[in-house]
Amino acid sequence: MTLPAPRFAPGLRLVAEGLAMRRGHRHLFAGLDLALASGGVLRLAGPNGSGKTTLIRLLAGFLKPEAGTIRWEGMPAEAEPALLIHYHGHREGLREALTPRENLAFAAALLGGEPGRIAPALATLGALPLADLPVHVLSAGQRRRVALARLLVAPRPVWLLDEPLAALDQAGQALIGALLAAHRAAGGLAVVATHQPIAVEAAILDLGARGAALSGEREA
Amino acid sequence: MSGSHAGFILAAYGATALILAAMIGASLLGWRSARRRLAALEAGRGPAGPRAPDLRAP
Amino acid sequence: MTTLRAIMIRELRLARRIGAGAGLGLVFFLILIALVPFAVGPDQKLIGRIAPAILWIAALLATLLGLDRLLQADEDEGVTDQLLLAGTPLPLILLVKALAHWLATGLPLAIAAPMLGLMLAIEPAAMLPLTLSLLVGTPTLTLIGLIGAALTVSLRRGGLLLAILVLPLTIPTLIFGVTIVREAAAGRAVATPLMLLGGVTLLMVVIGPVAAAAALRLARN
Amino acid sequence: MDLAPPPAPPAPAAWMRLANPAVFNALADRLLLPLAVLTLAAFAFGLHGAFFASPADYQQGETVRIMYIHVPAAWLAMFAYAGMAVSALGTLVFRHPLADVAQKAAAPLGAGFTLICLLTGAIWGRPMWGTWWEWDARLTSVLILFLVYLGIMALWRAIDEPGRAARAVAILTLVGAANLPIIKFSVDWWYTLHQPAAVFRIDGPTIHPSMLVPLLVMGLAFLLLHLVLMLLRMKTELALRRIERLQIVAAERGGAG
Repeated sequence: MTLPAPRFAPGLRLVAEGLAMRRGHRHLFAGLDLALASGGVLRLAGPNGSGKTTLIRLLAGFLKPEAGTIRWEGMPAEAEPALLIHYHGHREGLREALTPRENLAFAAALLGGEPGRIAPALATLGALPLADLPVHVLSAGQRRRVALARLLVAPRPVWLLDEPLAALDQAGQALIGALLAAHRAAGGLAVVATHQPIAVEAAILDLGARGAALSGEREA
Repeated sequence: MSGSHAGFILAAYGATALILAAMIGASLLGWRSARRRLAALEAGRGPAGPRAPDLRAP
Repeated sequence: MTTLRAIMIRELRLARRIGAGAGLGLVFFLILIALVPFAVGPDQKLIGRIAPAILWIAALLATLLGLDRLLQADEDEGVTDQLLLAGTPLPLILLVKALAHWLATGLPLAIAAPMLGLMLAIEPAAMLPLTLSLLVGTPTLTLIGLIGAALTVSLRRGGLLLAILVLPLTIPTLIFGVTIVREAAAGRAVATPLMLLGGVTLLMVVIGPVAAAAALRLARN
Repeated sequence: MDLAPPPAPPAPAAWMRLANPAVFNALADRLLLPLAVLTLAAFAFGLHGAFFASPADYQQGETVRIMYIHVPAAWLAMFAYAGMAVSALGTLVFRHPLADVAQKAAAPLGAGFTLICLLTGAIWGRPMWGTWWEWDARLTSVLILFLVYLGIMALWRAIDEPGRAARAVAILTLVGAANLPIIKFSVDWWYTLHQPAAVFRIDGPTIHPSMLVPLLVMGLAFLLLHLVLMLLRMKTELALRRIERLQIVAAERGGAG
């Protein structure tokens, strides 16, 4: 049961310029630029509430920025950004009444994966024994692994991961590093929001520091 | 038995037989499926399927 | 196409697993109908006259009942985000979800209506038109409800608000639906109201999912 | 300080020993077959009596034979509910796990018997009333009992955690039990209010002795069938709970913490 590694088009680039976003009356960030090309991994650092989740959801296209633009360069012809993106958030996107196998079969149909990749993906995440148990009996860590298996079931070049290490033990966290390394090697790119270090070499964008500097400027 | 009366009796006993059959059938099916799932889980094979080697993506 | 089929399979599987949803609409329909004679009295003639209205209002409220479950569970467990990343346009996905919901609520109501019509002393001539009107009309209730559910998905206790948003929009369907049954009971032709009812439904097949998709995208932040 | 060993705990009352599923399953397995045979015998004897060994009614003619299933179904509808109410007490007061299981097993059966009572009542009344449904006081009360059963079954399916579901349903069942007499009275009062003229009542003249024996035997047959299905459904319910526990164990054993 091997998992054939995906190959992604190398020319893909994410370019964001002058992004600004507010939550209520508080400025989360403004004038934020970032660029990430195939093979790149960017870690968003910063305390809770510094806008990591909001930025990830902006890049995923779920939210519209108040100012600034998000561009995807080098995209295959007819594709649109949403088809390139895997989003992994706090809520795992798994229905509790279904089993991991059923949830991933649905994800495969929804996001263009192959059912054949479900078992090897679960095995890679060390969750194959859980395949046919209802998700509501699984622990938080086990659900996290099943949700992460979705990344492997439907190969997509862009991974937007929001706190993927939450609820994972040491072995799990090392596994995330390995998956990100493999993804990068296959020519994919990833933005990972986490306040713990990840076991892969990545550029760092510290929203915490930016936010302090930002509010500092306005008051000065 | 006069014609119309027989019709009503047949309808009443038919409906009763149908509902009783449904109750008995549902109970039996429920028991059979529970027994099968229980046997699978207890045999350790479990619906989780055979254990597979943990393969890292290359 | 496979995505839509996978969505339908998942919806039906979920409806079977989470038992509360499936038969609930029908039980609510039955209870509403059983209540009327206690208020009105066991007088067959009077009940027979108001039966069409009772049946349709009961169908409307029964459909409303299951609506908040339509999108809420997916939203709470983060599945909606994944739907936005799917290859298939969101309105189509929502149309399939509405169809699955209709199969669990609208269809059983239409099938059970004649038997319950017996309890309300409805004219035998109006039995078939009653079922027909419900078959054609209840999809609209679900589709309008879909919009209401999408608008209130991020609210904690959206159920009541959903009813208030949806009910006024269902008035045309109610008028045409009841007219069909009353005309049939009086032995007159039902073609015109039936056409109008079908027209409204077809209109909502387009407007419902598109508006609901927009509302769901809005509810992302 | 008295070092004498504590007195051996008194042998647990029979009821408590049944709490252990293994004990119950063993007992159920022993009882199921004989009870099933008895049920078949009772039905055979009862139906024979109902159709061949009892007279037609001078007024209704043959349709009175519907009584032999309508009345036992009404008895069982109430017997099942009474059983559920007792189990509800067992769940809330004694926290007896078997009471939870008995409650859940009985609900659909009770609903089934009530539905039989409703349909046979409507069919039986058809020749007299001229309509398939008449809001007769007795039949309407049975309808309400049916709705209460549906509510109980819906509540069972709505709460997935077995322990919590059993306690919630127990409360609903006891509230229902308290309300059913009130409902019965108010429906009778409602019916007589609108229908001063004495309409032909469904239970007809006092039951002729030769009809009584088949009726009682049919009642026994329904009761035996109820007991057989109860045992079967309780075994199923115990198995389902064990499956849930094994799934949790399998999840823990599955590692990947």
